[in-house]
Amino acid sequence: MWSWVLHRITGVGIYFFLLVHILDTALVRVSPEAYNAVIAQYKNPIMGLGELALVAAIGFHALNGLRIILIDFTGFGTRHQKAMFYIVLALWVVLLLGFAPRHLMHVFGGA
Amino acid sequence: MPGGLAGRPAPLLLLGRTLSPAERLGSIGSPAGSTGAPDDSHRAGAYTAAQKRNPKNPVSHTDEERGELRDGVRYHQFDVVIVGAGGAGMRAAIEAGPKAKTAVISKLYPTRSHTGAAQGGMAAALANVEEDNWEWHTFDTVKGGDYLVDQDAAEILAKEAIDAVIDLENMGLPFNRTPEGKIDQRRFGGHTSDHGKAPVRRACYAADRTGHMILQTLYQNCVKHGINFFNEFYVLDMVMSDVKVGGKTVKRPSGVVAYELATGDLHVFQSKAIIFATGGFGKIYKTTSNAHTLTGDGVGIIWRKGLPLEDMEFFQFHPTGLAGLGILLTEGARGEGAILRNGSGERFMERYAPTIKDLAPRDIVSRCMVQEVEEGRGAGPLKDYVLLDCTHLGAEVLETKLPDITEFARTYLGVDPVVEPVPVMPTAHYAMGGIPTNVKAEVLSSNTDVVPGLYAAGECACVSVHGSNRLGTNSLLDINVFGKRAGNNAVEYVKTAEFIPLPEDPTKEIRELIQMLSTSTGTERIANIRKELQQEMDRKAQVFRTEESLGEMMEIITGLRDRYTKINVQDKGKRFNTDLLEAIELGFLLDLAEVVVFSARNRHESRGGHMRDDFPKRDDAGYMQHTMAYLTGDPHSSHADDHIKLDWKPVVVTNYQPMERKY
Amino acid sequence: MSAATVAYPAETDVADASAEAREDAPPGSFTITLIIRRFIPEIDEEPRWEDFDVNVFPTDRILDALHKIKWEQDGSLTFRRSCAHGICGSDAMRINGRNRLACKTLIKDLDPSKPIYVEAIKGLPLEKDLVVDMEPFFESYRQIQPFLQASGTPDRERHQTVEARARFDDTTKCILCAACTSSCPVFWTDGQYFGPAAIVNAHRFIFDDRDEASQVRLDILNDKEGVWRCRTTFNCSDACPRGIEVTKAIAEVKQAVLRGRA
Amino acid sequence: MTDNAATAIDNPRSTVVRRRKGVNWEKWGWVYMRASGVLLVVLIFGHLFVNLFAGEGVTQLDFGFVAGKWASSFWQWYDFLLLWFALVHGSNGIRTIINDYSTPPTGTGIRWLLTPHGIMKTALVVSTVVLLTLGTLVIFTFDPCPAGSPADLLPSFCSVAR
Ligand SMILES: Cc1cc2nc3c(=O)[nH]c(=O)nc-3n(C[C@H](O)[C@H](O)[C@H](O)COP(=O)(O)OP(=O)(O)OC[C@H]3O[C@@H](n4cnc5c(N)ncnc54)[C@H](O)[C@@H]3O)c2cc1C
Ligand code: HEM
Ligand code: SF4
Ligand code: F3S
Ligand code: FES
Repeated sequence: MWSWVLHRITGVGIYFFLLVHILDTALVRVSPEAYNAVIAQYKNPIMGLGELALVAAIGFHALNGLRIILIDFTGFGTRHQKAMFYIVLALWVVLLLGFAPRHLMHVFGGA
Repeated sequence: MPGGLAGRPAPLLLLGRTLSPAERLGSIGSPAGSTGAPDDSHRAGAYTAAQKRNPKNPVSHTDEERGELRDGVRYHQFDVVIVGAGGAGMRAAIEAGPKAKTAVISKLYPTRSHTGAAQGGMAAALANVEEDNWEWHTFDTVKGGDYLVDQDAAEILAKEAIDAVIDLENMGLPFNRTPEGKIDQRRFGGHTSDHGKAPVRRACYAADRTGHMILQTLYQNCVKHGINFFNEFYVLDMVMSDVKVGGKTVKRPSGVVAYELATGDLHVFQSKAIIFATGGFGKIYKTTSNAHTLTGDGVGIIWRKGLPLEDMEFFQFHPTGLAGLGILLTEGARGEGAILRNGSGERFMERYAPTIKDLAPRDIVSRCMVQEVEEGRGAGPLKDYVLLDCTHLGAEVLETKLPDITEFARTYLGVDPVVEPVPVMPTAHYAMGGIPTNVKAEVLSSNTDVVPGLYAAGECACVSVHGSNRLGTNSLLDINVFGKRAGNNAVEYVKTAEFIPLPEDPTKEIRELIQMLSTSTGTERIANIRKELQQEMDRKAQVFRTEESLGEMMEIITGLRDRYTKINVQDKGKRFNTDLLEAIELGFLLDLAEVVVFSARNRHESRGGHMRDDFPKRDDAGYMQHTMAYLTGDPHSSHADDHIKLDWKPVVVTNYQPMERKY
Repeated sequence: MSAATVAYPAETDVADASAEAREDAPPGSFTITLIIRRFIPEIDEEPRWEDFDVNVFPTDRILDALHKIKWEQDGSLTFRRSCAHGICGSDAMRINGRNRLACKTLIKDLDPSKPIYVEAIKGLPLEKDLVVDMEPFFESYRQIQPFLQASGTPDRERHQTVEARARFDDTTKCILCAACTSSCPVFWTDGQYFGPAAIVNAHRFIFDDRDEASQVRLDILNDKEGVWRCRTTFNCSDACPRGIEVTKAIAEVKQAVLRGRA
Repeated sequence: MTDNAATAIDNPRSTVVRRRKGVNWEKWGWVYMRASGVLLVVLIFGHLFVNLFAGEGVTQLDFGFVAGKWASSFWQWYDFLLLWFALVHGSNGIRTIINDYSTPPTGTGIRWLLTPHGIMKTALVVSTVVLLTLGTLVIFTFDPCPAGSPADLLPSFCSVAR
């Protein structure tokens, strides 16, 4: 149940990001200045956290998506769906632990 | 879901909600103006969400129209009306439905019927695994019933058993299979080869869910045939009309009156033939394997119409019900080697039945258990039960061969049979008696006369194939064989019969009864009277009976009847008024308990399920006869002696003369 | 009390009963609070929550507690029940936010120190208190043609191997209690989805090798409201009182649709 | 031998086979979600890795970075696939969500369009088509060295080429 709720929420979240992301990327066709101005927004700390959230969302959605696919096509998947959900959470934490420090350093550390 | 989110209204998106009828209608495009007050156009006949999905679906809706409304009562006409949708009722419907205009009226959704609780199996001499024949099966049935069985009926039962099982298989029932792919069979108490020589594998089974599979399969086939079901309709009365036969005016059934639970409406079903299949009435006892809804309504209705009831004193007590709860632990447990022990751990059955011990017939084992407890050798803090010890069987056997009872003990008593013995006591299980019928399932109005167009089958009927003690697995067989016969014979009958005109005001009595109950201002709680009845029946008319205990029970019932006139139905509404129906059901329970006790008091012998402490021997000279009880006066106003008359009916003996019952 | 047509037991009546219960409370028993979502169509515009104190034993079932309320305090409390041991499927309800059978839920398995919330199953039209209209549920069941369809009329039983019988054993256990369907968040959204119970019962026939209409059922479920709406949320499997692996059955039906055969 | 009256009767609905004509969107949508999901794992994580993780992470992003990537047709096709798979996957996901929470109206034509369901579905289709077209055009008509732009915003190879 909660895996599904999260999957749905992250799916919608990513979708709306994607809409915006296509539009902002399209600015490269307008002019480098315009693009850079918008892209600069991505680099401020608040957006930095937003990107972290985005990666977190995609990470969860992707890992859980793979779990769903296993459930759909294997008997193993249906039987061990709970365990697989915990594995998804674990992998997700690992993913974030790998990504977050480095990303936050980029955003805040001014490295 | 974590408990934290429990309860109070939650966000719609995630937790959903329950739609009110009006809302639901709104969302699927209801007729205009269905706001505010609930209206019932969404019920039977109106379409549902799923129907909208595929409006052309031809048989999906099985409710006939709502009936023609006259003076607030809805009238229907069917060739055959079947009361009860358990195994017997639906087996009849499968015969009658395709050939005559048929309605099945049931107070429960069909799949809720108690046939679904049966575990063990269904007997038939298929000889799939070892040599067997129907004649041996007949003998076992007669002997098991302590020779009170009508042997012509038992022959039919055993002979038609084979077709009954094959029919079910062909309808889709998933029986367990032998390695060759045939229906598998297992042993069961009292079923032997060659007249008692050795146990035989005769019970066809589907895991330990045979009854469930039968009920589901029969319902599935009713869906297939598009049978008209009227679910959650309580039949409360049978309509009798005056008919002139050969210059004399006699009463004949012309239909039934039903109360629709959802709306509180009364419906009259006029019909040429009526089949009663309303199941047992174990709820006259406190400790019972029967469902809350087994209140014997059908038997009670027949009784109130002045028709006789047969062999009501014979009630089977199954030895191993979970103590205090009555939930059944199948005989199969002892078949696998489980042992009964008393409070001090003694295997007491060795004292009573030295040769077969714990596998003695149900009636004998039950009696011994009660005796142990009464003599102070029970187990537990109150010394009020004995123990079923399965611990030596090992987890393997319990989990694979007896998974259900293992689960029941764990769930309901918190006792794990793998490591501790399970508290058990006899539980009221099966009514051998009921509405007397002949082998065509026609209801008798006397020892010889039948009521034209009236049929009964299943546990509510008494054919009598079970005599004074039913063999395990013979009841699932009974409902199939005689359910089918009832259906077929009813179809034959309606081919030539005419509708009998309904009397002036067919619902008058029921309206008055409901009026009386729902406007009652009494102080008695329905539940208290019922509880007292059940408790006292357990004490005074259960496994052991004496002149004294039965006499006391008569007094108690008279007192309870008096209190019944002062009950208070708290729910005054029309919709789903289960309070009102519990009151009506209690009326039937009181009536039937009285007949049981009255008939028991009159039988001065011990036979099968009827054990008289003061007459411990079977008395073939005096009592090898069926009891026939008739209602002759107003049950509410007078003492039982004034309104019940008892008579005898001879037992049909063909091949087997009574012998002493030794196993 | 309002001027409603349906009378309630007087306040004193209820108080008396619970006082009585405390006085002669048998040893080992204790008082719990049940908070029941009530709806009496003749009076209530909207469902409301009502608290009841009731004396129980740890081994009592929620069904026993409901009975005690109905029998000793308020006769108008309405719910369905029959067998009382988890075999007939009458009394699926939402207990502390989870779909369960009242007759299979023991007090001791809940936390009796906290109030226990009881309400009707969700997604089906509410009729009264804990009773919902089951017709849409059974309608979906009937639509998947839940009966054996086989040609020919054999004299004896049709043969079936032990393995073939085992193929659909799990889904024959269904008691049509609706605990699964009414816990499915997809079903909640609009009630149009066939629902897990219908699919379970289709599975029972699709994988029965005696049946010849598997394809028909697969076609029925290869529908907008069919198997594809299942989002594998597993609420159904968690809710099933018979321990049927419902989501697994649904997955097998999906695969059969993709393969185009059972 | 047996009287199979009950079982001999024709199965009432066995002839009614409900085979719809045309594409079964639900089925193929379902399959697509899974197939694209697997592909997307590769595409998205590759994308995220290169853009947000490798090098200097988010700080490196600017016109020059994009132009540098799209100068290679590998990255052009890569992002093209990403765009299509992700957007169609997402849009189909949103479509099922709309179906879940809003009842399809019974009307047709303009009456269908003016219901919440109709509006949402139309918006979804229009935005998806527009964005797919826009995105594809941007990727393939992209000019990494637009004339008249300040050289410091452009990728280094622009000046070399000039
Ligand atoms: C726990 C248990 C285990 C058993 N195991 C076995 C076994 O292994 N083998 C065996 O052979 N037998 C067994 N039996 C006995 C057997 O199951 C029953 O005797 C048999 O199923 C009764 O079937 P029936 O159709 O007569 O009644 P039921 O299945 O009880 O059906 C009664 C029907 O009547 C309807 N009804 C009742 N009153 C009314 C009314 N007023 N208006 C409308 N409808 C009404 C009900 O809704 C229901 O549909 C067992 C019984 C129990 C209790
Ligand atoms: C990273 C790899 C991804 C994988 C493995 C993946 C997998 C899945 C799967 C299997 C489903 C179907 C769920 C179901 O039917 O129950 C799904 C649904 C969905 N996906 Fe993805 N997805 C991925 C990326 C994305 C992206 C990038 C978006 C946004 C554009 C997205 C948006 C959605 C949406 C909106 C749904 C519908 C959710 C629902 O119906 O509950 N997904 N995804
Ligand atoms: S699958 Fe389980 S939960 Fe669903 S109806 Fe059947 S028994 Fe109940
Ligand atoms: S709860 Fe519903 S979404 Fe699927 S897994 Fe069960 S049917
Ligand atoms: S009462 Fe039968 S399942 Fe609970």
